[in-house]
Amino acid sequence: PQTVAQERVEILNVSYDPTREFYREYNALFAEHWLEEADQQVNVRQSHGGSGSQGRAVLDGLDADVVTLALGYDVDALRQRELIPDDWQSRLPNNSSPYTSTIVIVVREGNPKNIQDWDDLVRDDVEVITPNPKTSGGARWNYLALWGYGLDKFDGDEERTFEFVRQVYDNVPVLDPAARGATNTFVQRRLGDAFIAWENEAILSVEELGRGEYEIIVPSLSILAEPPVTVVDANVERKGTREVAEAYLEFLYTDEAQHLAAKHFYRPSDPTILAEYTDLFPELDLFTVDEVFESWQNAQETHFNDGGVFDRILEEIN
Amino acid sequence: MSDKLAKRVGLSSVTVAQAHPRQGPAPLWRRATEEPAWVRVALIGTALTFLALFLMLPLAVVLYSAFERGLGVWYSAITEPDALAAIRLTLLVVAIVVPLNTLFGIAAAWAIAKFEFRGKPILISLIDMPFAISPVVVGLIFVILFGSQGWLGPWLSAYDLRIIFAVPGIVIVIAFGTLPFIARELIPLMQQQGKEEEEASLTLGASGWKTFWHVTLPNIKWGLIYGIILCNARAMGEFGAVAVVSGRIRGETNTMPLHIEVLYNEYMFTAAFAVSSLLTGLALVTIAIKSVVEWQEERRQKLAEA
Amino acid sequence: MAGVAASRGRVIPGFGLTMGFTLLYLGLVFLVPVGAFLLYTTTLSWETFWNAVTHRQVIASYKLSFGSSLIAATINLVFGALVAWVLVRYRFPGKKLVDALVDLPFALPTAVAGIALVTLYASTGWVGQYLDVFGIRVAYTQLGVIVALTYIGLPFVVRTVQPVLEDLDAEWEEASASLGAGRLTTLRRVILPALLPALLTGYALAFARALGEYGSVVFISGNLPFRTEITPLLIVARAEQYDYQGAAAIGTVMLVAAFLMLLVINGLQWWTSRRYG
Amino acid sequence: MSIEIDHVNKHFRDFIAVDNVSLTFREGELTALLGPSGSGKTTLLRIIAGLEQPDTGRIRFHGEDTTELHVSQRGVGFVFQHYALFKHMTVFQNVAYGLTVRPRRTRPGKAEIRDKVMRLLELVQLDWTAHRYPHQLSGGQRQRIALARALAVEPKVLLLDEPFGALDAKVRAELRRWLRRLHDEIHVTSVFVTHDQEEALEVSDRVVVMNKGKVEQDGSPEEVYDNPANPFVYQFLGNVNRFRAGIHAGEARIGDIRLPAPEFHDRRNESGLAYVRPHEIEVYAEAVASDTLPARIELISVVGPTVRLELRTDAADDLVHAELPKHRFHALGLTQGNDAWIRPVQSRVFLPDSQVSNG
Amino acid sequence: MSIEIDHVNKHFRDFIAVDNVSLTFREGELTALLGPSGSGKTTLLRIIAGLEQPDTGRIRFHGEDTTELHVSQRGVGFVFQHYALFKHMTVFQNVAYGLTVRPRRTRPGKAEIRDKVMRLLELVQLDWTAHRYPHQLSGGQRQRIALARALAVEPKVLLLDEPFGALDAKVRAELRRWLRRLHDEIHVTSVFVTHDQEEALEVSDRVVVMNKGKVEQDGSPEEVYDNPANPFVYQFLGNVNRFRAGIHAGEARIGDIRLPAPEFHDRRNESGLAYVRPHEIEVYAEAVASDTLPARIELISVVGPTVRLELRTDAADDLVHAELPKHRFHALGLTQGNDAWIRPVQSRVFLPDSQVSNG
Ligand SMILES: Nc1ncnc2c1ncn2[C@@H]1O[C@H](COP(=O)(O)OP(=O)(O)OP(=O)(O)O)[C@@H](O)[C@H]1O
Ligand SMILES: Nc1ncnc2c1ncn2[C@@H]1O[C@H](COP(=O)(O)OP(=O)(O)OP(=O)(O)O)[C@@H](O)[C@H]1O
Ligand SMILES: [Mg+2]
Ligand SMILES: [Mg+2]
Repeated sequence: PQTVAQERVEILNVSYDPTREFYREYNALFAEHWLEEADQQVNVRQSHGGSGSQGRAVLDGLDADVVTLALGYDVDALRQRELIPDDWQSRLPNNSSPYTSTIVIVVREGNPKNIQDWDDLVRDDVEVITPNPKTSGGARWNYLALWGYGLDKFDGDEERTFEFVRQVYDNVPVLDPAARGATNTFVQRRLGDAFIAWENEAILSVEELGRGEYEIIVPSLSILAEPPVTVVDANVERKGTREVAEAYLEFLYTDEAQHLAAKHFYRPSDPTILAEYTDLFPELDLFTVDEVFESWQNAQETHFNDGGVFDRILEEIN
Repeated sequence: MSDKLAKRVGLSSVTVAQAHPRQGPAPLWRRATEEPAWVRVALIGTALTFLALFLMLPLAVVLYSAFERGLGVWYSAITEPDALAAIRLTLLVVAIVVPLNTLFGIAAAWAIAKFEFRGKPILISLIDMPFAISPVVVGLIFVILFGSQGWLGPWLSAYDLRIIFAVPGIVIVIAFGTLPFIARELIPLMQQQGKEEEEASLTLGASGWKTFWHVTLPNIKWGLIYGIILCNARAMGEFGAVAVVSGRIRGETNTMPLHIEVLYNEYMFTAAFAVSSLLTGLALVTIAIKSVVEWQEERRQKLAEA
Repeated sequence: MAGVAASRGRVIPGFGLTMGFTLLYLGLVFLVPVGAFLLYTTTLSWETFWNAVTHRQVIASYKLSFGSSLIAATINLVFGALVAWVLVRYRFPGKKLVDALVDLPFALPTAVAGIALVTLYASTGWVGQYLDVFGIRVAYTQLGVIVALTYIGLPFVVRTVQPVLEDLDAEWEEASASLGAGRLTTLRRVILPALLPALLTGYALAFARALGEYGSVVFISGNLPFRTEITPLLIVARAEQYDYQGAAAIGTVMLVAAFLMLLVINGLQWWTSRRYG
Repeated sequence: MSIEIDHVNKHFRDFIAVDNVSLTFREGELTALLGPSGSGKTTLLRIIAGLEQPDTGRIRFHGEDTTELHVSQRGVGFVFQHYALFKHMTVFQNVAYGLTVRPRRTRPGKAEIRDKVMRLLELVQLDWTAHRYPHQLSGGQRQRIALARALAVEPKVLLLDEPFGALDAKVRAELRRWLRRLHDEIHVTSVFVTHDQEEALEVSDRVVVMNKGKVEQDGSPEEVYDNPANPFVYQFLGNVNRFRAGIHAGEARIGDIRLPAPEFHDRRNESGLAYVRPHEIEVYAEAVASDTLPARIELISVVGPTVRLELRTDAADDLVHAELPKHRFHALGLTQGNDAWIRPVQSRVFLPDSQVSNG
Repeated sequence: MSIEIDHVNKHFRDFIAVDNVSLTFREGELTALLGPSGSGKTTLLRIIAGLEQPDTGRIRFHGEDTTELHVSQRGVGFVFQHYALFKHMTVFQNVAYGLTVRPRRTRPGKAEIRDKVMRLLELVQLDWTAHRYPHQLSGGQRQRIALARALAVEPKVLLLDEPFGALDAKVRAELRRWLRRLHDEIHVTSVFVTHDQEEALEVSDRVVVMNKGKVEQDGSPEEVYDNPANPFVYQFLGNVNRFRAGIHAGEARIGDIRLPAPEFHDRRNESGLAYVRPHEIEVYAEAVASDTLPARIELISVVGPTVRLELRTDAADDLVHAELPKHRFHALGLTQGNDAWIRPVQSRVFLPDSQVSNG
């Protein structure tokens, strides 16, 4: 018989849409761990939504103990409001990203349009599905992957890169507000020939939604998506939950949790564990945001803010 | 018509004859308020086609998709803990909002129908307004007001009061969105009924409360029920505004429409439609009750005329 | 409302109580928040406000939103009037059921409606696949937006016209017929003018509701900026980007548009009742 | 244009509204359709207009069968009880309506319509209201506009459904005289419905009394008043007293009073009911003659120049109403509660089987 | 219980509905408030009941100031024009209502209420309708139930707003006699509003004539009819003819006709208007005397026992209406269009400055 817990503690993890399945299992795992370690029952409440709107909700007072969002920019917004310290990203290993992913292309069975790499997405006969980078965090990774590939291909020529990305977005018939909506558009509505997605989403949709109906095309070069996690200091201070919240995030880096991430198709940040899943996660050249765009702040300001590059692309298309 | 008038009115008898030309065989008699049969059939056909495309097919989609994989799947979808939590929350919100809006509707209708005061049209217009405001804007309004960066945010957090991302926020946006329903139903009804019966009750020595209970309430009963039903349905189905202020905490601040979106985004389409079918079922029950209500009313009317 | 102060000796009791509660509730739930919101907008500089609401993309979304809402409301005007007419004037099997179903868009959550509509009208959908044969694409085009807006606005016209039509005295039509008018002439010159105030109200309500609709539209519109992106979605997008000022500015435009719409209807109604008694 | 109604029947569900009615309305006459509520007057009028279809029977206008003709082709002017003026049109537009809706080739020119409408408005003495809307007019004025509108299309037949039903007593009395004069001027065949016997008697050339869907009597106002065909008509045309009477050899006997009843000259010792109008009863303060009936004054009311009495007597089951000029009554010196003697001076006798129904 | 109205004023926005009215209604009397539409009758009645608050002035019941008393405390019975019966209650429940809503300590027991209600229903002769709903009754029956309901609380004062306004002429005539008898039985101070002068004259002990918010005259029915205070009252109480008249030394002269006008005995050679009722005009087929006025018969209508004539004569601006019994008219042998001679036998003269307004 188990020891009766002395206290109960609740924490709220505000996350983004595709991590639902992963955190459901992880929360159970952590609760077990915490009971053993601290003799305390922990109840992790989950909130999922678009990464941006989740970040906004925390800013507006959703009392998250930890946030596990899709991109550093959304977390960084909390810093600007002094909910977390400036050095938040260095508090945990690997830029505070316990798991990573990358951006790949999903095509229909047999790859009828013969899409091999990003280049093929500019072809006139290809319809591309990707969500709107303005509203979807995931979509910003998609965009940055394209941009990084362009820079690489055109040797840093911004003009030609712009033209390349513009051509891709010109092939987009539907710009869903969120990543999951885009998946539904591609899968349920059978719209588009190529679907730009996170690797974990891509594998999931191939596995869950139509085994054998889709294929994943791994491009030659892509971006290393690093969804960051952090404790929301202002909230844990107020609620007195810092201890458990920090433990919650640290536990993400344990072997157990890393395996669980892989099970949900996220690339474990621990290279040795990642190596165990090579058939699931093929090797490819990856660049990070900081490498190409200096920082998320910078990428956001240049590309996604009002009047940024993406707005120019939209204006040129129309 | 006599020549005398024809002269006075100034038309020759030739035009008089032309006024009602009769050519060919006499047409079949038709009621003055009726169209020829083929027009009737065409109009009914057009209307039904339109309704089929816009009303019945969506309904069919929801029901079909909900039961596509059998009753078992449907049942487990709606008894899954998160779904149950969403249902509970929705019921809780409705249990708060509907009585409040009912009180408001009755009070507003009473004040407007039984009294004269300046600015009455303005008040009626104001009550109409929430109909026209985008749910998204409603959500935004409350975030700006109660969010921690909002005007009342610091004050609220100083007292550790949670409004948005908690049940009160959901209650308030739904109350906002469904504010006019009952009032709109009652105001014209009570205006039309006037105040004679109330005055009669007062002359007979009854107090205000007794007058309300014994005279007014029975008279507005059916309109009130219909208003409550519609308000209830709208409150349960509100999505846009709730999405902005709910915080989407699983099992806690997800109402049924939000839960449906969650399920849909988790690729659990059947489950999403199963929960939708509950709301649809509610809509259908609503409609059934409303029909009964109207039928009752009609019968009363008939009896009254008899 | 200066006249609210209770004048001496109202005979029916409860004015203070009911008016007090009405104003309190209306104030708490509606007036104060909306007032605060408008006040918030006034804290923006004129330039910020003007730039936010005249951004090219926003203008494009106005065109789509107002245009589609107008078209949808117009469709509802025509078909809603037709449905009301058929429901009031004719007898056919299933009439009660059809009548009851008209309220469905009020009751069904908008998101569910959006999903159901896209299931129907996507080019792989129940209806869409047949339309696709003729090259008509509904989902992810402006047509899709119009379909969704038509769906949600349908009850307004039907439910405002229906009671008026029911109350419309047969004597007017009979008078018209006895004066030699044909059915079409009677419709045009007697029935339509009598229905006009109700039609206008229904039209305006359907329009105002369509303008603000979000839940059902995002599923069926392609959400492409400049092309199929509605204004409420832009408001959401602005908010997601932590740009509350922009969101509030556009929101204010929508709010004012809706208010104006209601003002116009009430004005028109006041005018017609003045004129025709 | 004469109107012939030939064995017309009409029922609503299981209710017979018009029961085998045959009537002829003569050219240029003003006929009143008189009857209690629900007697089928409106239904009959609407059948003539073509607003209802008879179940069986024919309608002929000037000999020509119009039963199947649509209302818009019949050329009838119909004036509705509640006027049915078009609210959104001015008075001018209302009156002009029938002309402006004609097909182009028979439609008069603008100026012609204008002239004609203005002349009609003058006819009803309301030309100064041309630019008003109906709601700006009084009830009586609306009624006259409705009439002008009906006349604008030069109908062959004018049908009026309780034309003054919705008006005040005073306006009503004025308008009905006005209608009479108007009719004398334009002489179009007219039928009007009323349930007010005074109106029917005062205005019309001819009165048709209906009850329960049937025609009870059809004749000139005087004929109908003086020689009611049956107790129903008698009672319907005014206040009436019923005395128990013995019938014997052409005489009715109420107590010792003998009144002539020549139509019963061959009856002996039967019992019947004598119908007597209030003003046909003489009242005495003393038993001036042997053949007066003793009575007791229960109520006196002075209504302008007339005094109305209610008296109780053994010869009648109900209170007896008597009416006499005020000066005559004052000469009698009677007050409430006094004994008095009464004598019917005239009566109409019916056998009990033709009893008055509760119309 | 007497009712005293003391300098009461009431306006709605800028419209003066009741204009400085002072009146006393005496204990046990049945008073009629008579006046044209909009003259403020209903408003005055509602002020008495406490349903409206006067702007200034006091209301006293039996000397006690009740102006500030709430309607539910005044103990008045109010009968509304459209009855205002509670639709969802049976007749029994309607009548019992006033008793069942009393606070517990003064509320009679169930059985007592039952008895009382049934007695009242018997009084209005409708005990057999106890379990019906109002919509199952005819208008006249509803009216009587409304009365029973008002009486159930044993009001000190009974107020009736056009109690018969919504009824058929026939039912109306019956009910008003019934009301008179009922009042004689229960003798509660009663005020009823009407705009029908016949109703006022026939039913009431006293008539108050109102116009434009003011009391024009206040007196017994005969007083008001025989001695109208001014042209308005004269005209309002019945059809009237106006002749141009010269006034000289207590006489009015219409042509050569001299009629007494003693109230003007000190006037010389002034001109005025002589008001004459139709039945006060004698009609001759020949100029039997020198002082008859020549006229022309424009319209004859026979209404039951009476004949109404419209005549044109130089002595009056409008058509002159005359009324005479049918047998007298027939004896004259006149027909439409004939010349005739008329003579007013009685008149009331007013100076032109007290002209009849267009009431
Ligand atoms: N459309 C209808 N459907 C069913 N019953 C009807 C209809 N029209 C008339 N009736 C019935 O037919 C009977 C005669 O009606 P009608 O209107 O002709 O009477 P009326 O003599 O004009 O009475 P009133 O004086 O009340 O107008 C009434 O009992 C009425 O209820
Ligand atoms: N609540 C009110 N608001 C404004 N004006 C009113 C109100 N009640 C009555 N009036 C006005 O006061 C005047 C007198 O009205 P009142 O109802 O007393 O007349 P009335 O003599 O009863 O007339 P009727 O015979 O038409 O019932 C009318 O001109 C009416 O328009
Ligand atoms: Mg009728
Ligand atoms: Mg009144």
